[in-house]
Amino acid sequence: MERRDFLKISAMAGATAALEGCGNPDHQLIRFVPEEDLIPGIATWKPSICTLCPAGCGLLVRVMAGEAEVVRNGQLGLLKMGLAKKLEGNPAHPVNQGKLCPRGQAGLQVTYHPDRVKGPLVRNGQRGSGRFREISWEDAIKQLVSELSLLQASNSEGGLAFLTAPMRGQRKTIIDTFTASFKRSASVEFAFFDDSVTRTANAASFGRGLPPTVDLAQSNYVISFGADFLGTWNSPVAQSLGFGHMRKGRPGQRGKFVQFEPRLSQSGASADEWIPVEPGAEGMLALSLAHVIIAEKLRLAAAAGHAGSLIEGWSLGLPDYAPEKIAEQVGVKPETIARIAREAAAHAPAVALIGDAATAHTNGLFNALAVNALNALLGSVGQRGGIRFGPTPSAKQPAPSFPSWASEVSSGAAAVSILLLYNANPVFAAPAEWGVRRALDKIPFIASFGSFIDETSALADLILPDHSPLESWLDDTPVSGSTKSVVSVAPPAMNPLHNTRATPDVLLDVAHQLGGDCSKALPWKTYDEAIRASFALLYKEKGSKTAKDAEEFWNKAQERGGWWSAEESDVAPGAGSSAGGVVKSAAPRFSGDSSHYPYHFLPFASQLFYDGSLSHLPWMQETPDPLSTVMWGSWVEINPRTAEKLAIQQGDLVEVASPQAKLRAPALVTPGICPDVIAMPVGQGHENFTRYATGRGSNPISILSAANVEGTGSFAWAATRVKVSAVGRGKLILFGGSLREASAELKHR
Amino acid sequence: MAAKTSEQITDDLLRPLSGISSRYLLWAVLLAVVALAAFSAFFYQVYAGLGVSGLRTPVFWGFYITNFVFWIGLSHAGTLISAILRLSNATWRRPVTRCAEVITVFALSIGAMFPIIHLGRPWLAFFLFPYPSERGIWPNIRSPLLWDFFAINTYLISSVTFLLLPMVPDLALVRDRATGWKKKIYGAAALGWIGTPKQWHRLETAMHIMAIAVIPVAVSVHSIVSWDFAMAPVPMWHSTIFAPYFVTGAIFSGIAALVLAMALLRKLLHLEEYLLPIHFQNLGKLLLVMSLLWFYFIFAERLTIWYGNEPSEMAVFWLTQNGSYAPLFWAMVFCNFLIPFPILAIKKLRTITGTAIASLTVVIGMWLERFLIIVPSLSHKYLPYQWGTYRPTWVEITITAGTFCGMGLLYMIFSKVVPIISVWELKGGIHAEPRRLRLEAQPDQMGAN
Amino acid sequence: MLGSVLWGRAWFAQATEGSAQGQSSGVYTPAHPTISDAIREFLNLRATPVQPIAYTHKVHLANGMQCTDCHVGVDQGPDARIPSVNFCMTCHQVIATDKPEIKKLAAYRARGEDIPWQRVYGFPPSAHVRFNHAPHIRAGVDCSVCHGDMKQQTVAERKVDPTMGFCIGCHQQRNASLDCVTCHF
Amino acid sequence: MAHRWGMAIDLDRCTGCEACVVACHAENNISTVGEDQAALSRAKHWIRVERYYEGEFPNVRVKFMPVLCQQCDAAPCEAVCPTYASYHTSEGLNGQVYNRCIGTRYCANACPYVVRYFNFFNPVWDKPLQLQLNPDVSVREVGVMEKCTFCLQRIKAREVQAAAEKRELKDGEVQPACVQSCPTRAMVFGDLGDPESEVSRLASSARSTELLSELGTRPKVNYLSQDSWHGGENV
Repeated sequence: MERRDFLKISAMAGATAALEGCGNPDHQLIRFVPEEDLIPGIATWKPSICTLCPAGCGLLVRVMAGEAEVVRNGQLGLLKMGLAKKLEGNPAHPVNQGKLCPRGQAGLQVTYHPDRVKGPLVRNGQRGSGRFREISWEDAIKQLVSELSLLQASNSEGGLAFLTAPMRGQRKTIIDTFTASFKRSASVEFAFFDDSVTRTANAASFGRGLPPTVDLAQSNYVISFGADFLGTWNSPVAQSLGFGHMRKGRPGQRGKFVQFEPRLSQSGASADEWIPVEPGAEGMLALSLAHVIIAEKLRLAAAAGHAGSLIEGWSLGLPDYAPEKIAEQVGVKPETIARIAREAAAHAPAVALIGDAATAHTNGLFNALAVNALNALLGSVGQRGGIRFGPTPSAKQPAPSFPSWASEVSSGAAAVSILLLYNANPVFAAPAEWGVRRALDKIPFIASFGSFIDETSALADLILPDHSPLESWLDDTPVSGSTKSVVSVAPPAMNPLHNTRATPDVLLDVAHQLGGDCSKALPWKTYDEAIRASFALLYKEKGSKTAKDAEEFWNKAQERGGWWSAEESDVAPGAGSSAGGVVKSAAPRFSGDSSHYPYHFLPFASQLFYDGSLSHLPWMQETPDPLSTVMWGSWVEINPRTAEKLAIQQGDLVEVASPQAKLRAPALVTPGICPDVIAMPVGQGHENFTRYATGRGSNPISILSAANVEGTGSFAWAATRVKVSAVGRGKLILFGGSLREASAELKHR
Repeated sequence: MAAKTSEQITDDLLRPLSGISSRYLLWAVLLAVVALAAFSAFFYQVYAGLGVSGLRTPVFWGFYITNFVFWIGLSHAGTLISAILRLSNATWRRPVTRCAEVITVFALSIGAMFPIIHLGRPWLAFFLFPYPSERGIWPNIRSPLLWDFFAINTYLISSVTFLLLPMVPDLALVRDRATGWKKKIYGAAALGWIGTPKQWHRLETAMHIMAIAVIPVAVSVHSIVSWDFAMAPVPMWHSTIFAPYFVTGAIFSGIAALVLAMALLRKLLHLEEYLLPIHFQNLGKLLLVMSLLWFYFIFAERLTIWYGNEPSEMAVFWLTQNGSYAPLFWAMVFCNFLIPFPILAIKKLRTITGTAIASLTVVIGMWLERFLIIVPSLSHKYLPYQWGTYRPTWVEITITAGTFCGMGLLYMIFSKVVPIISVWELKGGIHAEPRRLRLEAQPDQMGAN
Repeated sequence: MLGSVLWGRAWFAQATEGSAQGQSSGVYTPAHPTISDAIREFLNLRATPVQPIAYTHKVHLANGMQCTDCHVGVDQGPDARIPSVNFCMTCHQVIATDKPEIKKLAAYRARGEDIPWQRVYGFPPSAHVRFNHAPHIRAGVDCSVCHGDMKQQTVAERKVDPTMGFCIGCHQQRNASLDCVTCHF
Repeated sequence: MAHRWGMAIDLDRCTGCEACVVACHAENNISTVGEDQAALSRAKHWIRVERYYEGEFPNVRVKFMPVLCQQCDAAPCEAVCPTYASYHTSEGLNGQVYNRCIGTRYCANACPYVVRYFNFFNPVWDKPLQLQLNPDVSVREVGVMEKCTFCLQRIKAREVQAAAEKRELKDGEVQPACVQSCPTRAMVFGDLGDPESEVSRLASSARSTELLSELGTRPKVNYLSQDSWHGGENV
């Protein structure tokens, strides 16, 4: 629909409205009595928490009085209420210290999104037909309760499954306890970009099953293996803060940043040296660096301790990883490897990071362990300027892992009678081979708590929409990004716009209606009561210094947006388990043989859409991607040489075919990618995700073949090979006019 | 033609005023329809927003400003030329002057519309008028657009006067022959002209003063138009050569338009005996000179840019030389030089048809020139990240077409109400330039004339 | 193109909250809903607002109430608060409950509705004026300068027309800033 | 005391994350134009992060450069505006008075930085997205030019507040949305008139450059050039 069409419509539609409502009160929307007498034009700042990615940044919400069209008991009217106008980082919060990333900034549009589910819905027609009918909360909850009590009563095979995005804090506690109170139940977490490989590796190497908190600010030399730590990986805002400080925060001292990766990521773009490396060879490269350091006696092999001992041949100085031996496989010049190794050793504190694609190959765990060992060798583990671990206790792996759960259900090995769905969208973000769709079809009853109808929740029989984060109580315990112990909490920043309810409250309500163990296990009446209880405990443990009693402690926490320790309280890493035994060098395996499928296919996290859960926000759609400057669409990145070979021009529509499936997207010819690699951002290609994302671009996940990272349950999403061919002219909307400062036109003259 | 008596001349030249042929009507309607479409397109643009045009970041000026410069350029046909010819007493000018002056008035009015058409909020155009208001805000005199505002208005007023003054005796002539309501109207328009020596004398002096006064005005107008561009720090705009370059281009296109108009009138109004090959010959020579002058200017401009090799300017330079705008650029060079030059230079080819063809290409070429001055520079400013392009939409194209048809229509109508060739001047020409002598000698005769 | 009927409509397409309020369509746009709205705003013609209740400033002020008792925040920020029905009822629970206008008031409250007061002052959005009460009050500008003597008014009337000339005049007298962006941004 | 507001942007810190861009949209009521208009390059980003590749594979380096209105002291946009819609404010900013703007777009042509954006259509928000609109900032209508204002509404608010409290503004008290959000602290905003302010300090540093300084527009945004690693010990 074009702008001017919009215009006409609004002009016409508005005409009637205005003709009625001219200066005469009788013909206007009624106004409801406001809950509070707000003073217009004066802003108040309320703390909140960003829930859009696992980083868990603290927010300050600018709230001002405004008039909203709302429906109250069936009638449309105007209500004067506090409205969130702007999100800022919470300056007091240890993770993001008052700063915020673009995704966080756009959080506002989640609350005001025109396509939010505005009240409870029940399926009305075929499952997946997308036809729903509005019902009252009472009926909705009654239906859910009856389904659940039936399940409790019956002795059938079927159980309860609660499928969520990764959760933390009391939200998780409530969900897990709720689920656990049913026999044959499982609470499953799903996220396309999960950190379980990192967790597993860190558990093995350092006995800390957590993503690391990287102390970039203090570091003098940063080597990143594929981790887009300034964009989306781990805790990007905290890491960006550290990065800025490393670069220019210390007068007279500027750290160096080297990025090894096959495709120039947004972080790689900020590197002092971007060094392309063969996909999956990151581990070997890390060990090669270690080899040089040990061989040249810059560090003792023993210094790596347990982390080193996990690597085969470590004590012998990794003879197989001499630069000249592996240079071919890795695709990096031996002298470069040696130079980087020497520089890193010479400029302590030096730190190595690994993440994203590097841990998403079949040998991802090996890569991670190798980099851990390198870190240990550089003596940066648990040290200033190195990788450190927050005080949060290592979370036990959520069992079962999603892929295995999905395959069990689809194969019928495990029967599920009721699925509760919360903010997870595996139908979009899981490879076809997992048969998620089949699994869901097998499940007789699905209830979703999501705020939006997406590919997965479209399959639900019942939708009980949650408040938006700004409308509800929030609590969170960030696992990385700060070496302090942090417990965030925030009361609602504004009243709900629509007829929604906070999911934890709904669960508690349901639990109490069900009675029995379920009710006993969940003593609290409301979610905030649960949070408050957790803070009472926290006060006993840690808070007694900062507040005179639990009450004050709780109130203070609400005002500040949480409680955090004054001093650093990171936990020194210990020796991890040797359960995995010594790991041998593992080469990555790829689906599709290189003769038919000559190119590696590398999906990557979009700076704006993350894993696709944010592609429904107009701000994210219209903000140009940092590197490609693409707006409102997806693209395929191709090296100029490759493009020339395949006769592909910038903007051509190309077909990318994997052994599993094929997709089409416009080509973007860019120098920042290996000639044998084809890269594509995750996030677009939604079949059903609000007016802004539906049918826009294409979804790289749809052509990935299912492979697991060996030794873990998580998905090796970088292990697919593809072939590429031009099929016509594509629609590539670029904000940037020219890629080059000195234009090509001027160059060759 | 010397054979013709003053009566015959009058008959011939007033013939077009009587009776309207069906062919005439057909054409009039045709042109009117297109002009109307253009008006609709403009109202639609006002309704929906300027976005219905093809303008975009960073090309904020396109067809509209091109047309503006083009039409203002054409307007230099008349007043300037006829003024110069009057002052230089070129006798062959006599049948030409009025056609020329009419072009000026109409082209100028059309051109002056475009700055308003291209506004984002045309209904606020009155902000440009220096009127006292409680706000105590006046227009910004530093802005070349304001200079335009004053220059164009001055030029319009003076060229209208310049057109009307010498029309008076002819209107009187028509009045004397007309009857009924026509007589009344022409009577009013004739301002009670009865041709007394005093009146003749007044007319002559007035024309002399106007002729002298109008030349600097005309020159200033197109210099100022050029400064709309030259004053902005845009690659290949910010140039000292622009003012004379634009004035030259203006006269160039002006003469071309004049030749075209004359050729058409000659055919359509059967003025073969009055618009003679000699006139086309002479205008052709003038056109040839301007063509050479134009080529000299563009060569000088391009050479200095290329030699200076300033990166941001070179980006635009190459864009037009062999980039995406090259086809247009070379088309322009053909139209403005390579085609007209031989036609006009070789005497055998400098026929009526020849000059007409040459003029047509020049008019097209000069439109392209305006476009190529404006768009490529804007699309490739200093920061490559913001480089862009431009495609006109049907709205701009319709409005552009509309103005051309509007011009034609106005001209047709004019030629039906006023003798397109100045009768009394032509008569003055029958006896080789005796009038002024006789004015002093026997004024009464002249009056009787 | 929608045809000649529609061209006129957005002839002066300028911003107006009016189009936002009560606009049944799914979009918010500053475009004028009707041509007449556009022209009226262009010519600065305003319909005199019809107030739902004949509230009398005269009486309240006579009873010794201050402006800021109801219009809280006028000395703190840009806008003055127009109190909600609840606020009025704090007194009129008991005072003058028998009066017809007060009955209306009570009725609103009973229906759970707020009083749909109509705007009297304020600038059209297309004027892009960001007026801020607080600094004016701090500068000791009396309310009556712009609002007339409320002691004499029942429902508020547009006693003075706050045109730009009116503002400028005062700013010049008190040599306050004459910079455009003091008010327009 | 009139302030001389200015900005310093450290290109060695900037990672091109686009946080400033979205923050600006949220703060300044900048409408999204949608796919079709974006394709016609009519998207409005008061601040944009320009990205330039240097070198060919495998020796690629990328330069990020946030570009916003440079608030020039000798601004080409101001002279050419026939109605004073674009003019120099008492605090040296390039003011844009929407109600004076008749849409000649001359200012946008004259601006060498192409940081002025035009409302080709009336902006449109799908309800209830408009509830987010910032009441402190005008909603610009069709035919009006708009651009970065250094978050004038924030400056005004602070100045009014300071005046009320009868005190001077502190350095760093005023922060435009982009500066406030910048995760690497690459942007610093302050009073160039005050030699003590951090922005003045940075502006006078050896790395400080002006964008297109050869044009003599005297911008008030200073870019601290991208640095490179000289073995760790460098200033």
